[in-house]
Amino acid sequence: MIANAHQSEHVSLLSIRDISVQFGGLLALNAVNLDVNAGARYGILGPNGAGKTTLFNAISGFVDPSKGEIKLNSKKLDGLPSHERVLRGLSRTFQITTLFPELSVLENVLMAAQVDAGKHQVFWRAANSHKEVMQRVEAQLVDLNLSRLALSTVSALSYGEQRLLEIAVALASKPSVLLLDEPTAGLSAAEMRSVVDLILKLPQDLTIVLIEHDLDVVFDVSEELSVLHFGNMIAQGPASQIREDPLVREVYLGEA
Amino acid sequence: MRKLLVLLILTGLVLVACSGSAIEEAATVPEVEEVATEAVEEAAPTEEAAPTEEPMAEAVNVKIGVLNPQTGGLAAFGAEVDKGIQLYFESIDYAINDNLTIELTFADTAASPEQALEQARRLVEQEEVDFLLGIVSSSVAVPLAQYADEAQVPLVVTVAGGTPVITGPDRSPYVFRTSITTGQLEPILGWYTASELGYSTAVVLAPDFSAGHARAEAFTETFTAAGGEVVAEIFPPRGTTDYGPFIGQFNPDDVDVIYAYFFGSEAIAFVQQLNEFGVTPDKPVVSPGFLTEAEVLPAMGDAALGVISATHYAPVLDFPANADFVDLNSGAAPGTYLESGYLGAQVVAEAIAEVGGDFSDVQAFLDALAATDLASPSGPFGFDARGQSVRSLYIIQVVQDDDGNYTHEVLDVIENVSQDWSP
Amino acid sequence: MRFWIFQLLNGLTTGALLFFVASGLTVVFGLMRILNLSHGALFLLGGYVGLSVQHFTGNFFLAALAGAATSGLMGLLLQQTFTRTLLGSTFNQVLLTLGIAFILNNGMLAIWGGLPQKLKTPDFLSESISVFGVTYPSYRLFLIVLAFAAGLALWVFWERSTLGAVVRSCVDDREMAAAMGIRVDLVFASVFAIGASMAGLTGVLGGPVLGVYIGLDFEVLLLAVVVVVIGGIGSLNGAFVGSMMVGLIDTFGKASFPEISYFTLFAPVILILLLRPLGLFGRILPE
Amino acid sequence: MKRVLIVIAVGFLLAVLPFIVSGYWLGLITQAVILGGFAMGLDLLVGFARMPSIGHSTFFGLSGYGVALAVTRFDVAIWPAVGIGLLLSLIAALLFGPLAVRMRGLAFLTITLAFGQLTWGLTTRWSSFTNGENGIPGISRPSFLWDIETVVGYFYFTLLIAIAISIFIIIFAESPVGISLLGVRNSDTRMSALGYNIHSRRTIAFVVAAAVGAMYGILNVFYNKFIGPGSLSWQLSAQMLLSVVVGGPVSLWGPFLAGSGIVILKTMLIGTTQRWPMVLGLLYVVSVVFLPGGIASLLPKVRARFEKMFRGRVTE
Repeated sequence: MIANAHQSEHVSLLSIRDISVQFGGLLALNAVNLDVNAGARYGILGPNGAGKTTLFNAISGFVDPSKGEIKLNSKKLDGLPSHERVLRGLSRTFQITTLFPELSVLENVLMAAQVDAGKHQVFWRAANSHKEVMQRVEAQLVDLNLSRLALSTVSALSYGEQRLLEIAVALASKPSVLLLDEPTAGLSAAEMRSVVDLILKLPQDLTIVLIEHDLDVVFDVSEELSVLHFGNMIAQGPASQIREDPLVREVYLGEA
Repeated sequence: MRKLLVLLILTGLVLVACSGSAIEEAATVPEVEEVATEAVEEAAPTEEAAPTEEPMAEAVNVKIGVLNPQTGGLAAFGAEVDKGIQLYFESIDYAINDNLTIELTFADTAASPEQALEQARRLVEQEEVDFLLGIVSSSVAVPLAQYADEAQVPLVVTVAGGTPVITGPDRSPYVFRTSITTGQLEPILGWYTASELGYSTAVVLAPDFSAGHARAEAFTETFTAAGGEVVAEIFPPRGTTDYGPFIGQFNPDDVDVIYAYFFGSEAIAFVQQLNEFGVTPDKPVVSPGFLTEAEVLPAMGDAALGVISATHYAPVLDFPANADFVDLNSGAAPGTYLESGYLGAQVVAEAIAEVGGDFSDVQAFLDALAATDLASPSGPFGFDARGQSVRSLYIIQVVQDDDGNYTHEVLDVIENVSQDWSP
Repeated sequence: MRFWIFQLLNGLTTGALLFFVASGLTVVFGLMRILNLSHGALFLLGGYVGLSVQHFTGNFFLAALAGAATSGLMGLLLQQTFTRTLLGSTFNQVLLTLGIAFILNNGMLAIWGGLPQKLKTPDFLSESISVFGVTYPSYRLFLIVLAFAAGLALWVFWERSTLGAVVRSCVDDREMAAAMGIRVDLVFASVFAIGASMAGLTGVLGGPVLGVYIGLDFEVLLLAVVVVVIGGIGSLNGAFVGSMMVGLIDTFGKASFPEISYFTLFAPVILILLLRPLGLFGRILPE
Repeated sequence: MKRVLIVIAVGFLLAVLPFIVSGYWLGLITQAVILGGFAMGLDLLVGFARMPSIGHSTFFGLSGYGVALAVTRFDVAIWPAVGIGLLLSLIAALLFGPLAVRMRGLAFLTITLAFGQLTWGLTTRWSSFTNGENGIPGISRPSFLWDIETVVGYFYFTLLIAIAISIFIIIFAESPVGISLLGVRNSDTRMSALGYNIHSRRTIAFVVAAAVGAMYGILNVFYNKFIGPGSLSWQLSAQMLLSVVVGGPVSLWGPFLAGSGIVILKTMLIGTTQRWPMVLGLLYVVSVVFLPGGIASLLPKVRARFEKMFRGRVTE
C-alpha cells in the first residue's frame, strides 16, 4: 500500500472531496477538501469548534457526511463502518482518552495488535499465546517507553502516560494513516515536548494527520497545513506559507 | 457508620416482619414443630408412668411431609391448607392412640414445580418423612405424582384438581386425591345450569391456563348436551387485575347466564367489576365454588349476592363433623381450602391408625387409604379404584344472613359423585 | 362502537395508574441514574397501608394520605441508608433494590397475609355513569381525569417553575448544578421521597381497581419499567405518553387477541426500542 | 493452562463427594452445579461485556423444552432430541441476539426481558402443544457410558459435562475474542476504532452465554425429568443475574460459586423458615453493602489475578 503511494506521487494517499457534515441546523463542515500524500506530516489547525474533530469522525466513520467523498489509497471509504476502515489502514486517537480503564497497558495494546495480526476471531487459544502478536505488543511498548508500565491498569496511569498509551494503541493497528486528535491537549510543557519528539521519531513511511490548536506543536510537527474555521477550510499549504497567511493570523491571533 | 445503620435497619425490618406474622401464627413452621415435639414429650411421660401394665407397644412417630405454597401468588391458599391440616391434628393432640405421635414437616412449594420437586426430595430423602400431603397448584401435582411413583412414597393430594391424569387410568398406585377433580364439578354445573336452572345461553369466562380451559370445556360440554348454547368463551390471562377489557367483550343482553371460574384476587376483582359495570345483579352468575369462597365473600360485599356455585364444601353444611370443624375454627366460616387441609389430615390420620403407624409396608398404608370410609365435614367420603375421592356436590347461593354477614344457602345436593359422573 | 369506547376507557384507566407509578420511577432514574426495582414494592406498601387505614377509619382519602406518606418515608429511609450503593454501579443497584423488593414483598406477606384484598371505592364515586352509551364506573373516570390533571400539573411544575428548573438542571448536568450552588443531595432525597410517595399513593388509588395482593408489586414494576424505557429515561412527557400507550396496547391486546396478549404487549415494546433506542422522548443513554 | 488445571483439580475433588455425602445432598449439589455453571456462562455476557440480561433463562428453558417436545410429541430418540433442544436455543439466540445487542444498559435489560416474556408467554399459552403451565413430565434420561439413572451416576455425568463446559469458558475467556468482550464493556467507540465490529462482538457474548445456558438447560431437564415454564421465567433470569453480581463479575469462579450457593442456601432456607425470601433478600442487600465487588473480592490475591486477566501470565 505504502509502496504504491510512493510510486505515484500525484495520487494522494488520503483524499477528501467536498465533505459536508450537518448536525441539525448546524453545518459543522462545509465542502471541505483535503489531500494527504503518503508519508506526509499533515496538520489541521483551527480554534475550538472549527470542525476538526468532526472531520476526523467523518474520515474514521463515526459520523456520516451529508455529501462528499473520502478515498484512502484511491478506494472509497464512504458508507464503510468505522471498524472496517481500520482494516483498510486507518487508525485514530481520541481527544478525550477512551482507553480501557480496567485493563492493563499491555492488554490495551494487545487489543489493537491482535486485530491487525488477524487473530481477533480466535476463541480457542489464549490471547497471549500468539507469539507474533505478543512480540509486536512488546516492541510497541518499548518504542513508546511504556514497558515498565506494561502490567499497570490504565486507571493507575498519569494523564500524560495515558495520552502516550493512546498513541501506542493507535499505532498497534499498524495503520498506513494515523489520525492524531490533539495528542498534547492538557499536557504540561515537558510532557508536550516528549509527545512531539515521539511523533517526530515515528517511521517516515507512516502518514500522519494531526489536529491541534497549539501553534507550536503544529509547526514543529507538520510540513503541510490546513486551517479550519467554522467548518470552512480557509487556508491550505506548506507550513511556512500558512504562518504568514493574513487570514489565518487574524483568526488565530484573535482567538489566542 | 452507615453500614452499621444499614445492619440495624435490616435487623429491624426482619423483626417487624416476624412479629407481624401474628396473624398467621398458627401456620408458621417453628410453632408447628414446637407443637409436634410437645406432643412427643407429653406422650413419653405417660409411658413411664405406666411401665408394666401390659406389653408396651413401641412408641411410633409418623412424619408427614406437608408441601404447600407459602410464598408466591398461591401463598394465601397454601396457608389455609396448612392451617386446616394443623387444625385437625391439634384436635387430636398430634397423637393417635397412646403410642403413636404425628410430626408435621412443612415445606414451601411456591407453586413452582421445580421448587416443589426439590423440596419433596428434601422431605423424603433428608427429613425421611413417611409420606407427602398437600399440593395446591395443579402444575405441581403432575411432576410430584411422577416423583412419588419413582420414590415409592405415598402422596395424598389435598387441593390440586385441574389434572385428572394423576388419578386417571395410568395413575400411580402411590397417589391419592382427597379433593375433587374437574370431572366432578363442571359437568354437574353445566348440566344443572341448563336442565335445572333452565338457562339456555351462556358466556364462559375462565383464566387462560390449562385448568381454566379444562373447566370451561367441561362446563360447555354438559351445558350444550342439555340443550344450552355458549355464545362466547373469554379467557383473560392469569393474574389479570382489570377485567374491564373482558367484561366489555360480550353484551349482557345476549346471554341468560354467566359462567365464571376465577379464584383468589382474580375472583374478587371479577365479581366486583361485573357489578361495577352493571352486569350483575341483573344477570345470574354460575361458578365453581372457588369464585365465592367464604374467605373472599367479605371483600366482594354485595357484588357477590345471588351467585350460584357448585362446590364440594360450604360452611353451612349440616353435618355433625362440620359442626365440630366450624367449632375448631373458633366458629368462623371455613373456606374450601381450610376444609381441604382438614379433610386431607382426617383421611390420612384414619389410614395411619389403621396400619398402626407402621410404614415398613407401604402397601398396607395404601390399602388402608383405598378403604377409607368416613364422615367428613362435607359428608360421606371415600375413594374410587383409582384413588380419586368420591363425595357429595352441593349447589349453593350467596345470601346475606340476618346479621348482615355474607354466607351461603344450599339449594341442592348431588350425592356420590365420582370422577366418572354423568347426568 | 360500544366495544371500542369501553376498551378505550379501560386502556386510559390502566394508563392513568401506570403514569402515577412510572413518573416517579423515571424522574428518579433520570436524576440519579438509579433504577429502583423496589418501586413496585413501595407501590404495594402504600396499597396495604391504605387498606388498613380504610379498614379502621373507613375514609378513602385518609387511606390515600397514609399510603403516600408511608411509602414516601420508606423511600427516604432507603435512599438515606443506601446512598453510596445506590449511586454506585448499575449491577449493585439492581442487586440492592431487588433485594429490598424481596424483603418488602415477604414482609408484607407476613403482615397482611396472602389473601388478596381490595380497597373500597369512596362512596361518592361508587356509582356507574353512562358515557357515550356505555355504563362505566365513575371511579375509573375519576382516575383518568386525575391522571390528565396530574400530568398537566407535573408538566407545569417541570417546565415552568423554578423548582422544576432546578430538578431539570440536575438531570442534565449534576456537576454543573452542584457548582451553581444547588444542594444536589437535598434535591435527590426529596425527589426520591416524592417518587416513592407517588408510588404509594397509586397503590391506594389503584386499590379499588387492581386490588391489593402479593405479586402485584412485581407486575406493576414490570409494566412501569417498560413505560420508562419506551418513554425515555427521565422524561415526564415520555412517561405520560408511554403509560397511555402501554395501557391502551395492553387493554386492546388482551381484549382482541387474548391468546397472544404477551405478544401484543412486548412486540411493540421491542419495535419501539429498536427504532428509538433512547425511547420516545429520551435524551439519556440508559447505562 | 493454569486455570484449566484448577478446574480439573476441583472436578476431581468434587468427584469424591458421592463417598462422603448422602444421596439427597448429591442430588442437591447436582442441581447446584447446573445453575452455578449457568451463572458462570452468563458471566461472559453480564460480567465481561457488561450486558445485564434478565432474559437468559429463555435459552436454559428452550433447550429443555426442545428435548421434551421432541421426545414426547415427535417420538425422537433421546440423543437426537438433545441436539434439537440445543439447536432450538441456538436459533432463538441468533434471532434475539443481533436485535438485543443494539441496546445498552437498561434498554438491553428491558429488551431481554421482553424477549424472555414473549417466549414464556408462548410456552404457557400454547397449551395444546407445550402443555401450558403444567409442563411436560416423564422425560427419561438417555443411555450413556455408565448408568445415569442413579443419583450418583447422574452426578458424575453432570460433573463431567460441567468440567468440559467450564474448560471451554475459561479458554474462551482468555482468547482474543474473550478479551475483546472486556473491551466492548465500556468503550464502544474505541473498540470500533480498533477494528472490532461492536455488534458482532456483543452478539458473540450473547450467543455463547445462551449456548452455555442451553447445555445446562439440557442437564436440568434430565435432572428433574420434567420441564415447566418456570425454567424460562424472568425470576430465574433474575436469580442468575444476581448470582453473577453476588459472585463478582468477570471472575467466572465467583458467579459459579454464588449461583450454586444460592441454590443450596435457598433449599436449606425453605426448610428452616417460611420467611426465606426475606432472608435471601437480606443476604443480597448485605452482600452488596459489605461486599460490593462480590464474593470474588473476598480473596484479594485471587481477585487481582482474575480481574487483571492476563497481567500475570503475559510475562511468564
